[in-house]
Amino acid sequence: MTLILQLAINGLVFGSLLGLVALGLALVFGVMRLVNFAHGEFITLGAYATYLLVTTTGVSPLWGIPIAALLGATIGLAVQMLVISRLAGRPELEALMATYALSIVGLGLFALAFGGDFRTYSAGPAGNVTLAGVVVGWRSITVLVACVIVGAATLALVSRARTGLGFRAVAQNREAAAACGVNVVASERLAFSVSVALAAICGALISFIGTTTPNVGHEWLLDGFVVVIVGGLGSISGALVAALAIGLLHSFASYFLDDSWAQIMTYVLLYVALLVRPHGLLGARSAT
Amino acid sequence: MSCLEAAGVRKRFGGLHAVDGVDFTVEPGELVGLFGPNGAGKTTLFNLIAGAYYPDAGTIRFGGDDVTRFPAFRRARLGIARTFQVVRPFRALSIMENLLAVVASEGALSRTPEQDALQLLAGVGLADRANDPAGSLTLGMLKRFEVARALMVQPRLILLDEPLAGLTDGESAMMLRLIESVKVRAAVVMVEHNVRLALPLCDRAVVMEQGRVIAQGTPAQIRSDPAVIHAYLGDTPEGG
Amino acid sequence: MLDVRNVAVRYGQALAVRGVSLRAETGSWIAIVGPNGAGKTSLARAICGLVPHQGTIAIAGEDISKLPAWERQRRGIGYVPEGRQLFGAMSVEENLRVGAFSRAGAEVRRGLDEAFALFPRLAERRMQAAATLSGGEQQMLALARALMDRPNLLLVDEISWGLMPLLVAQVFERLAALNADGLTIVQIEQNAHEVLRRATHAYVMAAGVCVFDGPAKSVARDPRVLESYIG
Amino acid sequence: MRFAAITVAAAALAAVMPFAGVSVYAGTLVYYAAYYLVLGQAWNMMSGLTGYVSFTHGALAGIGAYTAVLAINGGWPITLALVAAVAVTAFASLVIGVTSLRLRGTAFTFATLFFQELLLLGVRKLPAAGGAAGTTLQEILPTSLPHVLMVLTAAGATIAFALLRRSRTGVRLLAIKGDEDAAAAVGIDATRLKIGVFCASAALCGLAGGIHALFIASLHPESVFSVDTSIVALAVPLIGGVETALGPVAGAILYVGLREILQIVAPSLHLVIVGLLILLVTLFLRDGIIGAARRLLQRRRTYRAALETAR
Amino acid sequence: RPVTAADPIKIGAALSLTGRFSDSAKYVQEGYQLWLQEVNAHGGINGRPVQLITYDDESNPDTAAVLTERLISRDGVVAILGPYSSPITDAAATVAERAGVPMLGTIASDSSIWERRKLHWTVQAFPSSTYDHEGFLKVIASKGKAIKHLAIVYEESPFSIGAKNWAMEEAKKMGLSAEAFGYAPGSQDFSSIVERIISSKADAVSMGGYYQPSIALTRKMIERGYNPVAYHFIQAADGVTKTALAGDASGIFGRSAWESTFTDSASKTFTAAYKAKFNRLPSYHSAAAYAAGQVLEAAIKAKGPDKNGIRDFIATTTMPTVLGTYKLNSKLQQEGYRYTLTQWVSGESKVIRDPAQALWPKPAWK
Ligand SMILES: Nc1ncnc2c1ncn2[C@@H]1O[C@H](COP(=O)(O)OP(=O)(O)OP(=O)(O)O)[C@@H](O)[C@H]1O
Ligand SMILES: Nc1ncnc2c1ncn2[C@@H]1O[C@H](COP(=O)(O)OP(=O)(O)OP(=O)(O)O)[C@@H](O)[C@H]1O
Ligand SMILES: [Mg+2]
Ligand SMILES: [Mg+2]
Repeated sequence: MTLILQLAINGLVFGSLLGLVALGLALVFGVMRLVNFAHGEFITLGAYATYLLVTTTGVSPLWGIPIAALLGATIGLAVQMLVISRLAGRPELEALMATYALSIVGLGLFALAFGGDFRTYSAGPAGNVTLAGVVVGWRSITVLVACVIVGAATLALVSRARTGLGFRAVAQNREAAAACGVNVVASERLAFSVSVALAAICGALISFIGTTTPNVGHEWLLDGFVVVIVGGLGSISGALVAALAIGLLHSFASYFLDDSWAQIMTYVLLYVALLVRPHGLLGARSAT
Repeated sequence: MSCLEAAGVRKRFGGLHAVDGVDFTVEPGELVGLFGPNGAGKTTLFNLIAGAYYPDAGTIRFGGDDVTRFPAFRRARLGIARTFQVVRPFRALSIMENLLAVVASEGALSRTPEQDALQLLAGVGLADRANDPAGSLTLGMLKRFEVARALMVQPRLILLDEPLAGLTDGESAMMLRLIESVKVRAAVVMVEHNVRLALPLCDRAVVMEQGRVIAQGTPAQIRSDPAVIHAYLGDTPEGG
Repeated sequence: MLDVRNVAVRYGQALAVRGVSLRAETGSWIAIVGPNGAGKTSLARAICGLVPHQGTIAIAGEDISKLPAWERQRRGIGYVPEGRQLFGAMSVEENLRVGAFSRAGAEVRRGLDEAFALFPRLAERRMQAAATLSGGEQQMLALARALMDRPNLLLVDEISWGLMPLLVAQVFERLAALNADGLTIVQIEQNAHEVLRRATHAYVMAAGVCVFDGPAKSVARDPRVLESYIG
Repeated sequence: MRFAAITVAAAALAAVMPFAGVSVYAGTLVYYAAYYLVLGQAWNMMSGLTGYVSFTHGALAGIGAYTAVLAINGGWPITLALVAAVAVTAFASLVIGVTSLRLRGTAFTFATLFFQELLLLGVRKLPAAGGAAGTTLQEILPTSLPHVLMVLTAAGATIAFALLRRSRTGVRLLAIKGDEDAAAAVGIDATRLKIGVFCASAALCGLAGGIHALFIASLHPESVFSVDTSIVALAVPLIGGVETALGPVAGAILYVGLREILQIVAPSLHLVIVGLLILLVTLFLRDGIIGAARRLLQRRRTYRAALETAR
Repeated sequence: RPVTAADPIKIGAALSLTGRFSDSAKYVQEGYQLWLQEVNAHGGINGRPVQLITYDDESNPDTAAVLTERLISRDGVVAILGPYSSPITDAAATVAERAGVPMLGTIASDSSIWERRKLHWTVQAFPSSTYDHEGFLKVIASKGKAIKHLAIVYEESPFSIGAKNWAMEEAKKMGLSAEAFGYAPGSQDFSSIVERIISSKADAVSMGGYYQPSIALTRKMIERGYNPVAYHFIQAADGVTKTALAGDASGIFGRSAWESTFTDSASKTFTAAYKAKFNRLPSYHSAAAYAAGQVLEAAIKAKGPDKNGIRDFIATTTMPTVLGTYKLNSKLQQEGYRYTLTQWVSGESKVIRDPAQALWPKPAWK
């Protein structure tokens, strides 16, 4: 029983981080029908920002969360205005390619600025607590709490009737939305920069529990996509539920099988799920 | 043998019976008008005949063959062509390529598809736009284009969903002449809300309401049918 | 109310509208008629700011030609676009709510009630995705959505398209009632007879220019115009 | 016709390079351009025409490569091994095609991306294919064989694409890209066409992969099934111009050439520059380099014509 | 034009200066630079200066193949100093074998490359990763009965699998019950592996994967409050360990090809020279690069810039280098160089020559 609980908690921690990655992806897809391949690089951005903050000023890595969010929002806004805004109404492939190119540029810039070195620090909450035989580290708790707060804040933003409604209208038909008085440009800017801020927050948390390299974000991206697909493209609540489900699945499967079989299983399940329910496990409901 | 025989077809969407047990036959060379209020199930019936949906019940026979479970493209190849109420051109292709993409119905293969296409385009007054991308045409033009594309199939049955929508009276007259000329080769079913212009042309009119056929007969019978006047026409000059 | 001066629209090389001027006094009902490809829709889109254009457009004396589409909408323009342009995956009700995007809660509710009163059919289909509505139902929704924001100026592009005769009559009645309440209407319509009977003033467009304008009654009676542009 | 003649001539020229005393290095560059051209052309055939964006063309080439190496190590003659590579890859594409081509848009793209990942994970667990360690051709063959084969395949693929694009089948594929339901309504069997063209495209990838295995000789799952190759397959036509036969040619030459030049001129910045370039092309040259060149030519022609009439 | 004494002898290297392996590649490059500077300062080899041409292979095997071809056929190098990682070494080896150019696998620890096919021109010039766990097993042996269950964590990559196989075999000989736990490359979450290790009742853990997962695994163990009696991860000697784990690094074993704290005279000279040039302590990558240079230098000195001669020399010679004794077996795998055991003690990574002196057991996590 303790083991089950322990695995469940572990799964939740991993799943919550995954959920945050997916949340940003789903947000941008939901508003702009844009698959953002550069999302991983924005994660990396947050990780390096936090690393630099902690190692140069010596403050707690928790400060990295708001700082990374701010930096992400700003850079996200700039990227939206310079690049993403030009992709509106373009075929999916072109948008895909443009964000992929952005990702290559980002990868190159990080490599140039930091080399391939691992960057890491040891500051931050340490130790653990034991509850009913289940051991949870303070770092994990921090990640979990941060994810829940940030996730809830984002959900509150998009489920606020007007913002969310405007987002969805823009996603469906930009022109008609504009003709209905929705400020299309502002909606898209808001969505993109919030999404990048989310990615940067993820990065801050990842730097805190792992190490930072130029492609740390890249490695989370594919898992993020898995979650977004299972949750139903663009469905935010779907992504969150899927993230937790996959986190738990992964935790249990890699305990009872092994790590790589757990991964194979996740992908096979995903492939089958995609074929059976192309709109995602929960997405079908939101489509009608 | 009838050209088309739909017997007892039904289609539900959730709790809604969009088509609720319709019997519908079309004889070769006949022009049938299909009328009815908005949401009566006319387009849905077209979708069932053309194969975009499969019916929940009932059978559809075309030229004597049971095509109820045939996918849309096979029905097209057998000779059922259609236009869409909301136009659906291949926007990136030129008008000519749009027509060349068509797979003509079996046994109607032409050796000179380009010439056939040009002829059809001339028929709907679009010959001069043959090389423009479909996306640059106005909605009205696209309505006409869709008729040409459907004819390119060399159909034996053609389903026209609101062919006159968006046309001026002059343009409508031209379109109706074209439809009359098609009758020689294929049976025509036409959904139209412009009763004033469309009804006089029909050999027979069928009126649907809430998924059912409520009246059918000659144009004159329909025009004076009280149920039709009540449900559909009203006493407007438009209807009269 | 609306003052359009010398508006031109081009798509790539092609000029779709070549300098059209048009005036609509408050409370008037303007008809724009003309054959396919005349540039009517392009003109309407230019007025709404949905397509880049030259020339000036003023609403209630204010020049709005540099404003983006949503700002123009907030100056009181309601638009029923050609081809409906609904939010396909959203429900009927959500479509209406977007129509009242800049309105507060109570007003939205009142708007919904009015929309459903005008088109009871939509009330029955309240939760259905707009893309799956029948053609006529979509047209109703497009009109209802444009009215949600209580515009001062209503631009309608081919409203009778797809509506059954009974409803066309109803819609014209409704427009007439709104017009009587002071709503300015600019209506593009191929189906010229009804609109020319109702409108105060008519413009006839062909090949991107305005070839004729005058009181609607006189257009309706001018055999030359009818013959060459309307048929 | 003229197009085919020029292609054949260019290919012949490129094919004799190893025997004409041209430096091996230059030959290698031509070889890689040809390899990327085949992949790009295969992608163009499938995704360029139907609009179903595939992220798995690199993995398809990987399947071909693995098949060829395992067959040759198993004592098969090279020709048979290449035939096997084509057959196995085509079969794999049938599996992907039949299962995932009913998905539309982004869902299909992701299905291919995940398929690629699944393949990587699977091959790592497959002892017969060498598992995580990969597999190696026991004998190192001279480069002339893969060089000639690859150049010929590239020329064949280009001509095949040009023919396909001009045929009514090509127009029908483009119609599927435009509107699949409307395509069905005019008698186009979308499912069969899609699977057919995907299969043909995969067969090309399989052949290219098989030939490339002769060239590189050693296969490691991480690199063979890395998404990078799939990206090259898609970037090449995208840079040059999708939907055209010449686009991938321009794209492949530019891609390989630019990479080499940047390696020398800006070794640490070249990744950034390649990324920026792709970005600029997608943002500002929507129909790729060939499209832009055509427009330029067109404009000059109209200008000239205007001058003529003015006179 | 006949070759003159002023013409440099050209040597090539394709390194992963960008991409996944760029961190190590930078140190390798510095090792080469130091060696090159010293050689040329002494008047080159046999009176001719040496020129080193370096390209960036982006950590991509296809790029590495093209670049190796460029080095050989355009730049005309007589020998190649090898790239990083097995896939890339393999790809470059194919080109070198075809052209008949000798290549030293400077930093190629994965000996399976020489297992899979017969290579003639490429040799392994780095300790084989097969022996990654050797030092740790020796400590366990010397500490007697303290350890009963050993957990070996490995990445499903060839080098790590090879090392695991060797260690499992060895542990069996020692009478230990050992269990292996694999993870897929790129794995992000190690909590389940830690749970499995705990359930297996292991008292010693040896992690044979790359650096980043090692830190992730260690952090999970700390969080979970799981304290094995002894803990080893192969890259622990690296200074980053201290930044990442701070006080928790105490007692963690590592294994190293070379350390700047080595006190033999060759190492001392090298360390001093490196410090003078780059103003910081060298890593094992730099030492390995320098050692490869030493071997190549000896080969050219003995045989001149002749490819066949160089290849025969490097394949058969036994010679001292900064890494230790260079010696190959008949498959051209490295047999001479061996890893040294290290351990973090009071904030420093110490070389443990005598297992009896190791800090034992590992202090509990703080
Ligand atoms: N996919 C669907 N899901 C749910 N309801 C649908 C779907 N398609 C059609 N309907 C409903 O079925 C009814 C019949 O629709 P249909 O399109 O056949 O009407 P119609 O007779 O063509 O009307 P119109 O003249 O307005 O075009 C409508 O009320 C419509 O809302
Ligand atoms: N997106 C576009 N790209 C290129 N040309 C276009 C585009 N939209 C419209 N046009 C062209 O502009 C001209 C005017 O089009 P517009 O839609 O304004 O006409 P309209 O009067 O509304 O016609 P209809 O009565 O058919 O709706 C037409 O010749 C059309 O082909
Ligand atoms: Mg209909
Ligand atoms: Mg129009």
